[in-house]
Amino acid sequence: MFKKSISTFILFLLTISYAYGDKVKVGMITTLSGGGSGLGIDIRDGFALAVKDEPNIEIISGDDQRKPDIAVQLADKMIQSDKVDIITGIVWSNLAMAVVPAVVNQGKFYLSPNAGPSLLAGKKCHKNYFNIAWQNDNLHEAAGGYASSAGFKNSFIIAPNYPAGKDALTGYKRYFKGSIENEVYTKLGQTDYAAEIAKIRASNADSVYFFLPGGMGIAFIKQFSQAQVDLPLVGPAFSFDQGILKAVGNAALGVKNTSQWSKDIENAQNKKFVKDFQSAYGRLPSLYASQGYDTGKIIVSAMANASIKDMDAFREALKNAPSQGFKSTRGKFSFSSNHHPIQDIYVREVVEENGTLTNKLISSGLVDHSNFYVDQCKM
Amino acid sequence: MAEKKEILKLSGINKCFGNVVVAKDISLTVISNQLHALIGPNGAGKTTLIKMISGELKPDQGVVMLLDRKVNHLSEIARVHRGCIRSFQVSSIIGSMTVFENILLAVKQKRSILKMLFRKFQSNSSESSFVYQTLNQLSLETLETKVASTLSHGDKRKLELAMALAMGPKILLLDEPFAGLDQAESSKLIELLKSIKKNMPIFLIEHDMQAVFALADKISVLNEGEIIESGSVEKIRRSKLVQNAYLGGDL
Amino acid sequence: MLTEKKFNLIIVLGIFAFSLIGYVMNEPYFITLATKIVILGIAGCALNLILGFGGMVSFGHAMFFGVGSYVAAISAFHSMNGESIDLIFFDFNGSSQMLFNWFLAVIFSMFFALIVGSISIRTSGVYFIMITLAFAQMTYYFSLGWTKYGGEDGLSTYVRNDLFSINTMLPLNFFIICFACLCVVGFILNWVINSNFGNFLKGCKENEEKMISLGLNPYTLKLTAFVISGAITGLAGALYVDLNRFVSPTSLSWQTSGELIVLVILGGSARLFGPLLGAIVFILLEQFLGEVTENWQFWLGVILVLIVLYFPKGVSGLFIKD
Amino acid sequence: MSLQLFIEQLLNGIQFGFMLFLMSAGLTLIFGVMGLINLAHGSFFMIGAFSASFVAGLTGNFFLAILASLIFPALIGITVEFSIIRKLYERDHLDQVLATFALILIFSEATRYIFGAFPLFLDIPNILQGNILLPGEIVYSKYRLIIIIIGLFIAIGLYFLINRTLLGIQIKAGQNDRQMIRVLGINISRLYTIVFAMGAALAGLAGALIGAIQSVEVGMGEPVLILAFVVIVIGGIGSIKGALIGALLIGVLDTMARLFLPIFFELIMETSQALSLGSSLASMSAYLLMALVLIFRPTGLFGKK
Repeated sequence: MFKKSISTFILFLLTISYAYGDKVKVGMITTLSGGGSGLGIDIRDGFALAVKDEPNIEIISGDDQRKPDIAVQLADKMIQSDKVDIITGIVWSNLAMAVVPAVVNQGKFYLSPNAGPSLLAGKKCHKNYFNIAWQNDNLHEAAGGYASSAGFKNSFIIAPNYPAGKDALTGYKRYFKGSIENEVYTKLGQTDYAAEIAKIRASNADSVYFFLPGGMGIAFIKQFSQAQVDLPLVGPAFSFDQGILKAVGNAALGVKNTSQWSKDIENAQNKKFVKDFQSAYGRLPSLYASQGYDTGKIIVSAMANASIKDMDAFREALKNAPSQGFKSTRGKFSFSSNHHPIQDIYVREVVEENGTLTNKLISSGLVDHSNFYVDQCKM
Repeated sequence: MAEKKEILKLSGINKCFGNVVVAKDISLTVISNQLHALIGPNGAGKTTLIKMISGELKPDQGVVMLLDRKVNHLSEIARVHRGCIRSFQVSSIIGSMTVFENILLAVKQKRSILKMLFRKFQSNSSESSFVYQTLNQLSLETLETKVASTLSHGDKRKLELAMALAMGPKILLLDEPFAGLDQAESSKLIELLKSIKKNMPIFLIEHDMQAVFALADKISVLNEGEIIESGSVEKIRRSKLVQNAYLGGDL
Repeated sequence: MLTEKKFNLIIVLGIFAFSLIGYVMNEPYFITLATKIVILGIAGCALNLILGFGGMVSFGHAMFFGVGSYVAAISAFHSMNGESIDLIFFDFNGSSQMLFNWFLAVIFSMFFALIVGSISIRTSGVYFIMITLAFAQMTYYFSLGWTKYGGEDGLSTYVRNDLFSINTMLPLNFFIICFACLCVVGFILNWVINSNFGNFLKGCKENEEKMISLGLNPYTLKLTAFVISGAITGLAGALYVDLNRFVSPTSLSWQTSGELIVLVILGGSARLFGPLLGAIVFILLEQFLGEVTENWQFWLGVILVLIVLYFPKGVSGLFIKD
Repeated sequence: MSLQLFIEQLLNGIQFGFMLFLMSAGLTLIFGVMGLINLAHGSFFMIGAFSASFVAGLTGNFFLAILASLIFPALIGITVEFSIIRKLYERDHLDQVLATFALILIFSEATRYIFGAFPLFLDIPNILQGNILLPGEIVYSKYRLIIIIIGLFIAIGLYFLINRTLLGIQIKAGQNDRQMIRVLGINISRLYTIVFAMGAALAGLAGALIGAIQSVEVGMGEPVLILAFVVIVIGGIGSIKGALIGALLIGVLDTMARLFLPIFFELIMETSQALSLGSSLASMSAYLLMALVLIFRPTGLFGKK
């Protein structure tokens, strides 16, 4: 009798938990202090906004200080002590390269809200690793495509001397049909580009493509504009994001950049996101915030369709989220076989709207774009 | 008594710093069991000379002979290994260590790096009896466990001398050991050096005339880089040249 | 107040107890923290050999830490992907054996220390600080551009190396391995500073001229100490790779060198194991403050300033009597 | 490559050099006079840029902003000198390193707390936008030319200050012999405060001038700080002349290495490797120069033995 009542009770508990969904613990490892913390804060805030009506999600957040070793230790802590089910939040490729293997090898999910290094899309892909933002090459590929369609024949391309920089220029070249006047790699963290700009001015290029994340990009755009070099500038969205445009100022006006998201993409989900974000935090959302938001919404969607207790089911639910209720702020969104987005990548232009600089969509660069590494991934 | 042997011999030493001549054709010898004192006014080039003997500086010209061998090419350290041991104008001891440890350092100095790494800094019985012997000789035995930086000025000078002695020198180069000592300490040190010089050649640079006259077997007078007079205590006392240049006729 | 011996014993046992508590309470992260403390403590104590006892402030110790890390990681990386390195005489296939990779890390960092030391020790004071920094920065920029091993992305080794048949992925097992290393390193360093060599090194710090007049070559003394310190720091680097299963140029950056110095000063440079206490204080502060406030670095700064101003002998000065 | 381009790059190197000089002059004075290793010097660079950006945003006037970049860092410098730094002069270098490292943390986090995590805006005024045609068909940025001129004026000003004024004599006395200034009856603590504030103001000015063409963000000071240390070590610590020459050397070397090394390596190897190796080596060039200088002159070019 006693035994029976206990098992009924357990059964009862199980039904409840199924009915309401299991609690999911999410570890948010992101950069919250020092340089680049603006990006991490936006991802965290976007994510928090997405899950704020979901009582069964608990967020545990940690500051990785933009150091890979700290990020790995945080991941270990969250998995071992906090017993999280999913980890997300990392901004930088090099940190992702450190953390993702550690997380998936310990049997947890990792959802990337920003970084998408090629290795993790190709040879080192993993069934528990999902990328919600883009594969690192994507925006650069779109830029190359845009440059071709805009009729540029000869580009001067520039990036920092580190793997993501090399991937970026490779991505650009993959879709650019013209010739490359010069390919320049600068010191990571360099903020004075006088020498490079002089080279650009002296060259025969008809367009300039640059990938210089963070402060490097701000410095480059300002100096490029101050030097009054009369060449069209193209870049990825990172250097023209809402948080950064303020610091760049009018120097960015008219520059074309490529992005998978923009605050004026026409869909209900995006409108709601932009409105909610502004009312919750009092600032315009950024690209990073949108990616954090989408990451949160994908988890919410998967939870409605599967229990986190069943890894395989939950993985399927994540993978099928785009067809099972998840609506991305970017509009069309699905996963490729290596768990990276298939999405449209747009071309935007920096414009002034009521005294604030912001981006306006001008065309869709690449439609239903997947990534180059799908075939290298054997899951 | 052993035969008179030339322990240190300088011949024709010349040295310039830019245009300033600090040593001009200096020749002198220190023979066994002799205390040879070098006096001269400030800036005469005394410390430069001692540095050239110890090897810290190289002469522009001239020969430095130690125990009948030319040592010009040898480094300071190599000359120490040949037994040419020097004390400094300012007491040079290891302040954070005890008196015993300071002397032990001097005793242990000959080991190679590898040997030094694999041996504990402890004295074996023969070493400690040697250390105690040195302590007794300089009447430092009561201060054995004191930390060197807490010693009085006079005791620091004695400790430095003890370290030099503990290294088993063939010749001692003393750079103003009496500087800053009071009357009582001075006379104690005079007695001490008197006993040491019985079987140890010493080359002494000193300002304290009283000490020099009490101790020296031979005196050389240096003025503007040149030895203007050399000889016994009596000869120097009487030398007009010396009085004019240095002693101002007071003696 | 404690004697230095008791202090060392309490610190070491304290770290061990901390990880055991983590084990008993099923909080594996405590064990990970303790492991990190042990590893950085090893590096800090090694730095302290030359900094506290030799008077050489190396602002480039991240180089040895990083070289040890990279050597161990590269060996593990090659053993994992089966690619061999052509070394002219033979092909090196990498290794997943901890002992072997430690050995490699120690040899390589010794070699680096020998070269860097033989050049740097000619200078002293601030110039020494800066020339060691210069060499570390060169290796840092080199590693950033070395795309074969990941460049700025770093290099993942995915799993820990093997040691006998121990399951090194279990936090407690790996902690015990590191703890054993700490004990061995502690014994070695303690032996070194109490040897004749160590005492001459102390003499060198106070009075180099006197060491010359004692017939010793301060250059050789200091270089030997520098190489020993570099080798042990390299070992710590190799352990750190196993802790994180990852290495990146960050471990070669000047910030890492700076943090090692901070551990030493925080703990107190006058005591051999001061840096171990420094590591405990620093890592726990980082952890604790980070959980309390987002602006934890501000408060960390305030606490560090207060410690410098009011505990000039470092935290260990509070516990040890002279 | 044309001669014009070469000269333009040379000017760029010189401009970078003068910017480094503004940073290093204060650093070398503070070290020379007080014997203080000030890691927090980079924070004044950042504070200068932030205060300029703040004032420019408030008033829209670039010149007021530059003024602010001198005043605010100096005021903060005085406060810090009074409350913390003063207690460190008698301590050994290690304590100074730890304390000023802690100050970096405090300044950076406080700035982030006040101004937020995103970079701030600071632009050069319209009249300084664009280029100017120098003799010989050389097109050069007006603003960068202004930086060179300001750098020159400050170098000359410092020369007169050190050699022709009472304060300068006191500073020199302090560098040679700290006992001596006591004997001369100089108010040491006031002298120290003045020197510290001066160093902070120069760093702040550099921060604002550079912030206008780069990005005003937390942590912008540290990379410059490390280079400034390289500069003063090459020049010889305590020597303003050394700082100037060291800064110009590093500025020109860094720029030229970035320009020529990739071209050079392309001659002997495949392009992509050459670009990567060339730029890696260019990043190391400043440190390589420092190591070489120290190997041959262990106390820098103009340092005292």
